[in-house]
Amino acid sequence: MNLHIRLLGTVALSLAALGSGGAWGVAVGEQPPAFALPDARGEIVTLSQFRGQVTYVDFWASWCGPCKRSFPWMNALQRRYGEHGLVIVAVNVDKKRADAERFLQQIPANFRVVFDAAGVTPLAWAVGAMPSSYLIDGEGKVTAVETGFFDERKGLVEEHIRSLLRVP
Amino acid sequence: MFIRRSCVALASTIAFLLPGCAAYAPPYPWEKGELAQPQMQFDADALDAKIGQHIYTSKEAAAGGYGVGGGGCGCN
Amino acid sequence: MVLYRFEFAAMACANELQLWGEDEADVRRAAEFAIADVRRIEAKYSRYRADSVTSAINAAAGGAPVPIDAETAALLGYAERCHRVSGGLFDITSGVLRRAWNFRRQPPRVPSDSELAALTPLVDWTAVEWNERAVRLPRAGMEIDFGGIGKEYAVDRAATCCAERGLAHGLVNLGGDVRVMGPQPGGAPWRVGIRHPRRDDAALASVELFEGALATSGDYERFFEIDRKRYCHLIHPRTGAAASTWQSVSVTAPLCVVAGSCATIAMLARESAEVFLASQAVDYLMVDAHGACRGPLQPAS
Amino acid sequence: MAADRAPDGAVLSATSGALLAAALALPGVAPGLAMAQAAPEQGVIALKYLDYRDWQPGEARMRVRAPALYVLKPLSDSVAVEGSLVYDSVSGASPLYFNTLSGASGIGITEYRTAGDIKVTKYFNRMAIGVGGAASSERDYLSRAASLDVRVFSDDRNRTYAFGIGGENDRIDSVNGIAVGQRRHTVDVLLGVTQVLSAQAIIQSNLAYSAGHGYYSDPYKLLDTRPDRRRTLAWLTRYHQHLPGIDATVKVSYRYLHDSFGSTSHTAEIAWVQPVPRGFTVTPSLRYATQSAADFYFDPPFPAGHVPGALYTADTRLAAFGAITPGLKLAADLGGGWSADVKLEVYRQRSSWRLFSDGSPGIAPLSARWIQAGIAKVF
Repeated sequence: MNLHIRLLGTVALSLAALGSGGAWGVAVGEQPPAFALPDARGEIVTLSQFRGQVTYVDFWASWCGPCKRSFPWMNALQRRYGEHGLVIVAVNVDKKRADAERFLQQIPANFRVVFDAAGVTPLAWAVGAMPSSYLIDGEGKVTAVETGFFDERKGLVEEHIRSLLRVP
Repeated sequence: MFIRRSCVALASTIAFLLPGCAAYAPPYPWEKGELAQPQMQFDADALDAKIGQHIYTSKEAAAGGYGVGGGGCGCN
Repeated sequence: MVLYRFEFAAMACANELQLWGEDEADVRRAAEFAIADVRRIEAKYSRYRADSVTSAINAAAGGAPVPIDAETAALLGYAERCHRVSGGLFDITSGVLRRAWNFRRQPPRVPSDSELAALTPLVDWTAVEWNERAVRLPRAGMEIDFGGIGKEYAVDRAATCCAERGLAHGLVNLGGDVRVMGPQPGGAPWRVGIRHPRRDDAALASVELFEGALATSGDYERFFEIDRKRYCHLIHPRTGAAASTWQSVSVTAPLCVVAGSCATIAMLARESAEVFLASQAVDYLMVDAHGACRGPLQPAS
Repeated sequence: MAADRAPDGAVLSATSGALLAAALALPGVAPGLAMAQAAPEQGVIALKYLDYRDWQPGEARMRVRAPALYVLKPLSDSVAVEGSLVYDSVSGASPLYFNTLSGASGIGITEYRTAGDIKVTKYFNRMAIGVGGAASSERDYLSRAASLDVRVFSDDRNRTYAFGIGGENDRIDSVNGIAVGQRRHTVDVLLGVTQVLSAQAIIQSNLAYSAGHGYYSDPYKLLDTRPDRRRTLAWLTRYHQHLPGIDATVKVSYRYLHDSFGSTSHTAEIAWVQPVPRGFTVTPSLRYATQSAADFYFDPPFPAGHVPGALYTADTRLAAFGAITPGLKLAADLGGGWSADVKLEVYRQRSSWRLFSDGSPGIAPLSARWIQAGIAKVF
């Protein structure tokens, strides 16, 4: 029995080492903490309003290098799978809103962007790296956690989204 | 011999420097915006650092501590 | 870009790599690495080899713990997950039932209840003691094998091996377990045929893969028939009964090891198969006992 | 017995994609598991022009003009290459006092130096390995160096350990024929740690040891005779503190250095980086250095009773003095990835500015000023 408890810890640890859900962060299978954050026009966007939809939550900042590469890809995801019901919510964690706005001028987003300058949401989600992304299924459970942004993993994540959306 | 003398000097200097350090509170990943600014990097302007080190090598006895393997010059 | 094909035998299967590349030497090097890794996994985990890790663990059943490396621990960890999400249907200790279900015996016969009852105490993954450094099968006669995940794991490793050497367009096929790395150059998908479960020269359907894997589990791999009833090699770990609800289950998933284990579990899960597959967020094509197809991967005309 | 016997009561988990998450823990099934996280995302190309002059009372001595080029280019997600090239042209003389008047250091001669270095760094998940080479060539001096450095990052990326080893091979062929085919070999070892202390503070401490043997004397200086071994221990600590209220950054550093020539130095620097409106940044800086003289340094006049061949130098670089450098740098963000900067520094060396003890009495105060102007593009 003892042995078994330890082994589950091992699985969790090896997952953390691989960047697929942290040992202390929101993990696959869990329901992530709720949030209610303003978008650029000040309207409140909540995670719960997308219940029933496949949702991709991305934490980003203007100063984060890989985030610059992830935006064009998320734009492409939105174009390809938006009509199939995919929702992308990008949570900005810049302390200064102006920094985020300058980033968005350079690399406009065609998906929802919300702002959390206080960093409450990444703290609640225990975000492990910048950027970090969470793929959430229609039941509100996390099905994948991506820490960092790697070209080599784009295909895998897209395939995962496709399978959740049942897009052949 | 000279190493031992150096170590004594080092130890006394450590004691002198430590109180200057800020409180230790490592940031979360999403709090590293200020650390990402170029002025917070060591040697963000590589040429500036190289030029400065080269000039001081030609003026003073001391050189080194910033890295390994720079090309030398006949200036010392 | 040119498409290079490499055929090779390993794991008692005919296998192939199809790799698009600019430079033949680069492609060949990547293929050699991938094939060497497949052979490494075969040598390490084959239960037919006396010097394999699997054989060492099985030989020590009832005795002392056997030290294992990180890779073996990771595979046991995955097997543990499969056991848990399948409610015990996926059990890497169930191989001992093959002692009763002998598919080579002539004439074939269905094992008796008492034969199976003698073996079922040896089938119990939850009794296996293990951690990240060692494993111990508590009862003499117990066995584990990595069927259902080992070959699929090799497929994923081979694909990763090629991808990490810069080959962005390729396909790995180990005995029908397939993983593709990206679409073909120009963006066209790879077309992968699914074997007809009753006609070994015909395709039942074709699946277009841009990325990810396809694995199939079927009752046609090893079986015998008595009175026109088919008994296949997929054995329920607790009842000792051969799976008979589905002729075959094909699954697409991002990783081959997921597709393979989902297909195996679905074959054993009888009517719960569709619920299970949906819960794993994978797509599938199942052929029921009457030859009718089900699932989101409908056969293309 | 029938195939479908008793109900098995299997309970299937309802966690979506649980197997995929578990499978991703298997080693090597998906790429990107050992990928870089710290590799540079963008390339940089920078050009600088240095104009340097130094003088002693009443005499303009030396002028250096040096264009320099620096390029950093990421080759892939995990590999970056960087290199620099500098071309110095030096006109004028070396220190008047202690020169022989022939040779390369003679008045009115222009000398050239070309130096370049290149370094390739491969980033892994938790570490980076860099391999570099450097060369510098003058009429009378050729230097070649190679280096290997390894950085190991902590899981949270708040701490970095650095290990470096470098080797340098120099060849000296003085124009006056005093040194012909002389060589010098040096090995450098560096251990360092960089620690993020808070969201606004970072500290780095490096310990560097260098051991060299070969020709250390100055062939252009009369009777200059130095040991043929030199070992140096340097301890450098740098600290950067961001001040969010005014968006400024304070950078301080201190370096202790001791070498087997018998010279000990302390160098302290402070810089204040202040962004101001319209994309400008103003950085005033101040550097102070103090050093003790080498064991074999003798103030002029030439010591009586000197045995020919005994260790001796009158090189002011090895004298005891203090030096102060105030500086001012102005940088501008020009938009579109372009930036420009100009920096002025004024250097004054006085024996009376030595800290802890007296300076060498016989050296004339040396002054220098340099201006560097640069432009850079991020791509």
